[in-house]
Amino acid sequence: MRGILKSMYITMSAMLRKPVTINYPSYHREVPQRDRGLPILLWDKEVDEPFCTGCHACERACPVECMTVTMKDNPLHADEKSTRRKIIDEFWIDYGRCMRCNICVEVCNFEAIAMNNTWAGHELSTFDRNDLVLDLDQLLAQHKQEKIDEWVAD
Amino acid sequence: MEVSGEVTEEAAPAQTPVEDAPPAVVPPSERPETGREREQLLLTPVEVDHGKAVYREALPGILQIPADAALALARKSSLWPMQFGLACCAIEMIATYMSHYDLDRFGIFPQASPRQSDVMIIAGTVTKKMAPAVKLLYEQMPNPKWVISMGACATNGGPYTRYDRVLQGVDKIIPVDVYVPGCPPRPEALIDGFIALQHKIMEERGKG
Amino acid sequence: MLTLTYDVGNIWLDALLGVLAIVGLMTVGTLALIWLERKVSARIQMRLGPMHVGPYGLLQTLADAVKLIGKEDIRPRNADRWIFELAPFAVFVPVFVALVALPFTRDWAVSFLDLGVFFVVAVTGLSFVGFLMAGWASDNKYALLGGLRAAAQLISYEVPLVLSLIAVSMIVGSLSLSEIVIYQGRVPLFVWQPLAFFIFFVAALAELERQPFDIPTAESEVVGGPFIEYSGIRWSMFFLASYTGLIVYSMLGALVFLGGWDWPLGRELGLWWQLVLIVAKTGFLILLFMWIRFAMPRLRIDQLMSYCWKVLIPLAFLQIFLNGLVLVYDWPDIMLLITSGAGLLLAGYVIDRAVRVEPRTLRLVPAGRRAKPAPAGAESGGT
Amino acid sequence: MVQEQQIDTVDINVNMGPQHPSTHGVFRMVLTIDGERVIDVEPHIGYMHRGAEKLSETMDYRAAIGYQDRTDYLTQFMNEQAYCMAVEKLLELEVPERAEYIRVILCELNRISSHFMFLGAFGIDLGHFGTSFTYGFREREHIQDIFEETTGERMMYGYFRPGGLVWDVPDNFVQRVREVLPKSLQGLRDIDMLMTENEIVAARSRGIGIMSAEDAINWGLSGPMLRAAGVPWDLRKDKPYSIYDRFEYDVPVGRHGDVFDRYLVRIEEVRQSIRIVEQALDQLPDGPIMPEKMPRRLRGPEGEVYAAVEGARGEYGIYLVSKGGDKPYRLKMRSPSFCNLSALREMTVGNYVADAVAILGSIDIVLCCVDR
Amino acid sequence: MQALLDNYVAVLLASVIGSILVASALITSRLLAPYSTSKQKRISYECGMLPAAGPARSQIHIRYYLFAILFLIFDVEAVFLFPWAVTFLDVGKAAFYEMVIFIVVLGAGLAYAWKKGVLQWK
Amino acid sequence: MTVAQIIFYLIAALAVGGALGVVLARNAVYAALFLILALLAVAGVYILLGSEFLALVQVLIYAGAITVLLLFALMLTRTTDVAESMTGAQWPLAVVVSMLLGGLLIVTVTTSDWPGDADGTITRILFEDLGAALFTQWAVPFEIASLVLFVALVGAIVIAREEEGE
Amino acid sequence: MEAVTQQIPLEHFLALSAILFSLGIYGVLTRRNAVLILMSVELMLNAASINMVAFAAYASPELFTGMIFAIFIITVAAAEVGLALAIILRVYRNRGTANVDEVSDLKW
Ligand code: SF4
Ligand code: SF4
Ligand code: SF4
Repeated sequence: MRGILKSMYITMSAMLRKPVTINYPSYHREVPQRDRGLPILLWDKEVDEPFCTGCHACERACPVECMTVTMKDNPLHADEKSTRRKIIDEFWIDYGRCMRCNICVEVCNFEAIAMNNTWAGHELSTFDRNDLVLDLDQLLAQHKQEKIDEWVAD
Repeated sequence: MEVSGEVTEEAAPAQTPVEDAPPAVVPPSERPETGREREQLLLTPVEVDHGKAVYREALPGILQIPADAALALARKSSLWPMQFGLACCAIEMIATYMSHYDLDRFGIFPQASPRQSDVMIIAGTVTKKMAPAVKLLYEQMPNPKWVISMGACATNGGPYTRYDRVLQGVDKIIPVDVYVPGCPPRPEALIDGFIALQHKIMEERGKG
Repeated sequence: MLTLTYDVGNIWLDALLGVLAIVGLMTVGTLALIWLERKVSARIQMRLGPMHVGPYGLLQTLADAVKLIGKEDIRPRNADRWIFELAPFAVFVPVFVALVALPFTRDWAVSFLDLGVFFVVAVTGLSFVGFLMAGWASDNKYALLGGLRAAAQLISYEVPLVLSLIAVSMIVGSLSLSEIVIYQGRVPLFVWQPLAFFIFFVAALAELERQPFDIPTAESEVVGGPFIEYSGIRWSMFFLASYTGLIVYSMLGALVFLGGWDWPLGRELGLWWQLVLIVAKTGFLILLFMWIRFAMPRLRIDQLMSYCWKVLIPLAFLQIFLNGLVLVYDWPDIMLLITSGAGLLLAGYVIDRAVRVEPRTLRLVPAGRRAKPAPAGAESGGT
Repeated sequence: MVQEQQIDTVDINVNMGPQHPSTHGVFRMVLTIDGERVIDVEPHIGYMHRGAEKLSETMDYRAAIGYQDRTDYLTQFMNEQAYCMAVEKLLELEVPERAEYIRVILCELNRISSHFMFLGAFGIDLGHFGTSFTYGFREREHIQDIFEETTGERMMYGYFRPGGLVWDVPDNFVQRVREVLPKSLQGLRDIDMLMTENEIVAARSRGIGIMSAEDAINWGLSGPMLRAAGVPWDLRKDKPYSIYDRFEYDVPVGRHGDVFDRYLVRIEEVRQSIRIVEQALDQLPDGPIMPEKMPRRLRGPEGEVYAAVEGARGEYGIYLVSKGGDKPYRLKMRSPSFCNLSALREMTVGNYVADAVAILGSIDIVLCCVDR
Repeated sequence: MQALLDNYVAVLLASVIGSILVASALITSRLLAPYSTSKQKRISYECGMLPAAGPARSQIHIRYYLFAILFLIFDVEAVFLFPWAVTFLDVGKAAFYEMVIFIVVLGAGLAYAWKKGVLQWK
Repeated sequence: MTVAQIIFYLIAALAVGGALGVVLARNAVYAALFLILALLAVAGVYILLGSEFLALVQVLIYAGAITVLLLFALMLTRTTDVAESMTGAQWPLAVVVSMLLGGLLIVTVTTSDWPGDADGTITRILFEDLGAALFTQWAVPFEIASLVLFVALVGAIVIAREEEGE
Repeated sequence: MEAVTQQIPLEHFLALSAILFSLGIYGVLTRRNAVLILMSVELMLNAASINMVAFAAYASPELFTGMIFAIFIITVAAAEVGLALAIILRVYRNRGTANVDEVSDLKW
């Protein structure tokens, strides 16, 4: 009997406490700085070009093989505006497959890729799974618009 | 009358107790021989039949619009998912039902039996052994029904995409309405998926 | 001013109006109760509950209902067509009919039956047929198991329910619900009959198949029991029946034990007060049912059965015997309270003895090894 | 036509799972029941077999961390710990003090969160309408917040690396953990009040699914299952790894070996874990989190190693065979869920259907860990 | 009598209207809900598997029957108790003891069942 | 027609329909459900005869308790699916016999002169009086009923339980 | 006690009872399954009860005999059904059938 009364008591006391629910779509709580959304590419604002040189390191290291990278000669380098000789030509990441393991960020020598730590890195539901394959422009868009709070590992 | 041994033999084919058998009641003689063909059969997509509602033919067009709208509004406000977790994503799915995220706010309330559910959340890896069950469960849901593919595994195999026994995306067997990326997606991402689904229901009202 | 009393004179019309009023009441009541239950459960679990459909989710159940109407209705291949389709009727109609006999206020009930109490238990006792039909027809082992469990549970707990009501009617000397209420003008019967009230409450809990007695529909065992194969609106009929049952039993409890529309404000008060009282008392019992639902795990079938037959039924007989003794020998009224209270205490003691569990302790083993001190540099503290 | 002669056959075969609210994932049992009694159980596994071992062999030592997280997805840190310990043994890496401490803190927090999951799910198995589950998850969520702030992920942390950690913990880590520990205690108290003394819980869970100490050892059980059976075996004490020998804590051991004892053992383990975390927080040193000289690419010598940790479900071990190169030649996981599950039939037969659910729940399996 | 009939007319009407209520809900649903003719859909649910071997409507256990018998006997007893409860004071002590004997006899039945282990749901 | 007449014909139709279902249904469970219908209709007849107590007893015992026994027994003996063995071959004979009997009864009933008013005046029997009579005049049969029930209970337990085979 | 005129002649009730009774006879004669025979017997018992109650109501309302008989009929029917079904179950368990033709000998 006592145990049953105890159960009743604790449920009643929980009822009188404040609910812990976060009212999500109306209230976005802050994501922690280290949040690992999905990977995005960073934009070198000084030179106005991506940091990425298309070195394939991330592509090779990715455990699930969800990236595709091609590189090209950097036109800005020819104009002496940039120190990068090669630059990324096309870059696809399949967000539908990425397991957000952070390996690509760790292997990149140019700090050109980072995990999105905003809500934009999470609210990505789509109706078609091909929409989850993002191309270079889409990958760069977040950082270009300065929506991203940079947190680079190490 | 004697206690006959054939009783069980006669009763058996109708029941098809073999666990790996395709859900379609295929007589044993027509079953494919080799393992590969058999697997193909298991993995054929379901025939989607969204069914027809009588009112769509009977009601005059002018009345259909409010009926559609009312139904769509009700449907989007009361999406009952099936209690069905597969792998790691299931934990995040459960977390979404729980106090901190509380899917019940949107009227999303899990149901144990597919007969009473509207949405199937594929939360996790679908292996080829599991695929027939997923298909059968999908079929057993009453129309109208939707599927949310939660996480990388359900979307296209995710981390396990290189392994042979893992299905390369659940849309190979059942139609998927919303894909939620992530491994696992945050609870908020799942809620976002539900909101997307609600939009889709409103947009697609009156079709089919 | 609301006039619930009418006198049309034509008995068909009269009855029709009454029944229609009950239909409205039941529909609104069920919708509200489902919403309430979701909210209560949410608060107990520190959630918010339905919020986004209508203000505070008030329209949630309405949306659910409309959606269920728009759902396909499936009948399993091997199911028995007629029984499968008629089972919702068999579950719903008895509970609904029971509403007819409940007096909502002094002057208004659809029908004031002389044998009201008897009528309510006799009629609600029929609903096991529906569960059995659903379970048997569905061609599903879980459903069959659930249907049988439901039938066994419903019939077993009907006995203590009936006996506890008999104990009460012994005191009042009538089976009419309004007379029972009027008898309680000063002191409600739960004061005189705590034991009977306890038995009634537990038995009602079991008849309603709510935790801790929700064995027939246990999700983690039989996945919804007899209703497992039902979909769409047909399934919602079972739901409707279950919540109507909640109203019926709570109101019965409020009328018989809590003094109905009479106590403590007296019968001179207006219609509105009577309504307020009855709603408040019914609501109190309903909230109690809900609260228990979310605080208890469920019993096992054998425990459920032995609880009924070995505890509740002997206790109910005891209560009847005690009442008889007090009344026949014309002892003062207070003896009712004393004997029944003593009975309840005895019951509490017996139950407690029976279910008392020794608090268990674990052995805490430091596993022989003492903890080594941390190396010298390690104490220097955190970041 | 079904004939009426089969007089004695009152047994029904019932499938439970793969989709069943109480099988904790895609586990399937075929129960043979007579009335309400279980007279035979046939477990079917393999619905979640997705080749984690094989896939881990195809990638280098660092990338495979992700797959360790996903095997037992409730005790990710412990899996990572076991894997990293194996690789460290193979490569003879020395883990810095600070990294060890952080690992211990995170592992113990992880044990707490995993046990909360169990405590909640156990209530569901006994028939709670979600109340215990929500209480359990409420506390899990607080711990997960810490994990998220530390690692950036809510579930698949990928935070340990052979040799140490990826990053240092954030500045306010200690303070945050100290904030959360009382909350966990409070949540534990809620669940404790809700279930431990409740007579119905006692009636439902005492005396069923009993495993004697010898049986438990013979079946190869480990973790809370074994300890509830009365065997004080805890790898942290009996084969100390990492720095567990520096902390003072007790190993709870049951006396009856039934379902209720398993529940009690887990409740007590949460308390002990909190003790460990507090001690570790006090002692947490400054310093690097990776060895000074880390090779950029990990290449292992030939050899084989086995490293095991005391996971929340029991001994979680990694057996690594290397033939040189940057990938293991063979990787085998000793998963506690699988071994514990093997005793299911032994415990279930002869009980009620409802008990079968509770017994299965008390094993606390994780299907990805069973099938890998 | 007329009052009696009045009251029970409402009961009759309530059962009819209750049935109509259910039926109309079903009909509305038939109009509004989509219908498909998939065969797979109508396989009975068994946790995602095809139903395991053996007929679903198999024999139940004798225990259910024994509980039903107990219920029947005690229900009959309740039927006698109802008029008794209302009238025993008018009839006097004799009625009380009659009922006590009645209950004791049936209580003996319950005790017998108890002793025989019928109440033990094995 | 008065209200009572309408109701009477309605209920009589239900009762006869239910009874027909009981004897004709191919499926034993259907027969049991028809039996419930017939029994409920008979309860209605009792109400028309002015005895609501009896009607409720009918509902509680017959429709509630006895049918649950029948249903359980049907499920226990698994005779539900067996259509052939339900109806024997002598049905023509049975038709003749029962028609003859029914005809005879009805003719007797309609041609005889019964007591009571022709316009159907009945007396409502008060529940309290019934109870009083039961516990005074009928006290002995009442006690015997308890013995009957006791014997039935014990007998049923002995008979049905033995083969559980402890 | 109040007397009411409801314009249903006694014959109507008796006729209803006769119909039910003969249907019961038909069922007993045609059905081979013991449980179903029992159901038909119940029909006949009910017919008898209707008769009694009707006579009581019309002819001798002051005696209650018919009513009380009906109650006892129901009581006895309950006992009878309980026992009969137990026997049927017993036979079924031993003989594997509930068909009366096959159980015509009393020897097991
Ligand atoms: S986060 Fe991991 S899985 Fe995703 S793209 Fe980078 S390396 Fe690949
Ligand atoms: S992101 Fe970094 S590693 Fe990947 S291709 Fe670009 S520069 Fe190379
Ligand atoms: S997507 Fe990731 S978290 Fe989800 S099931 Fe697959 S591996 Fe697990």
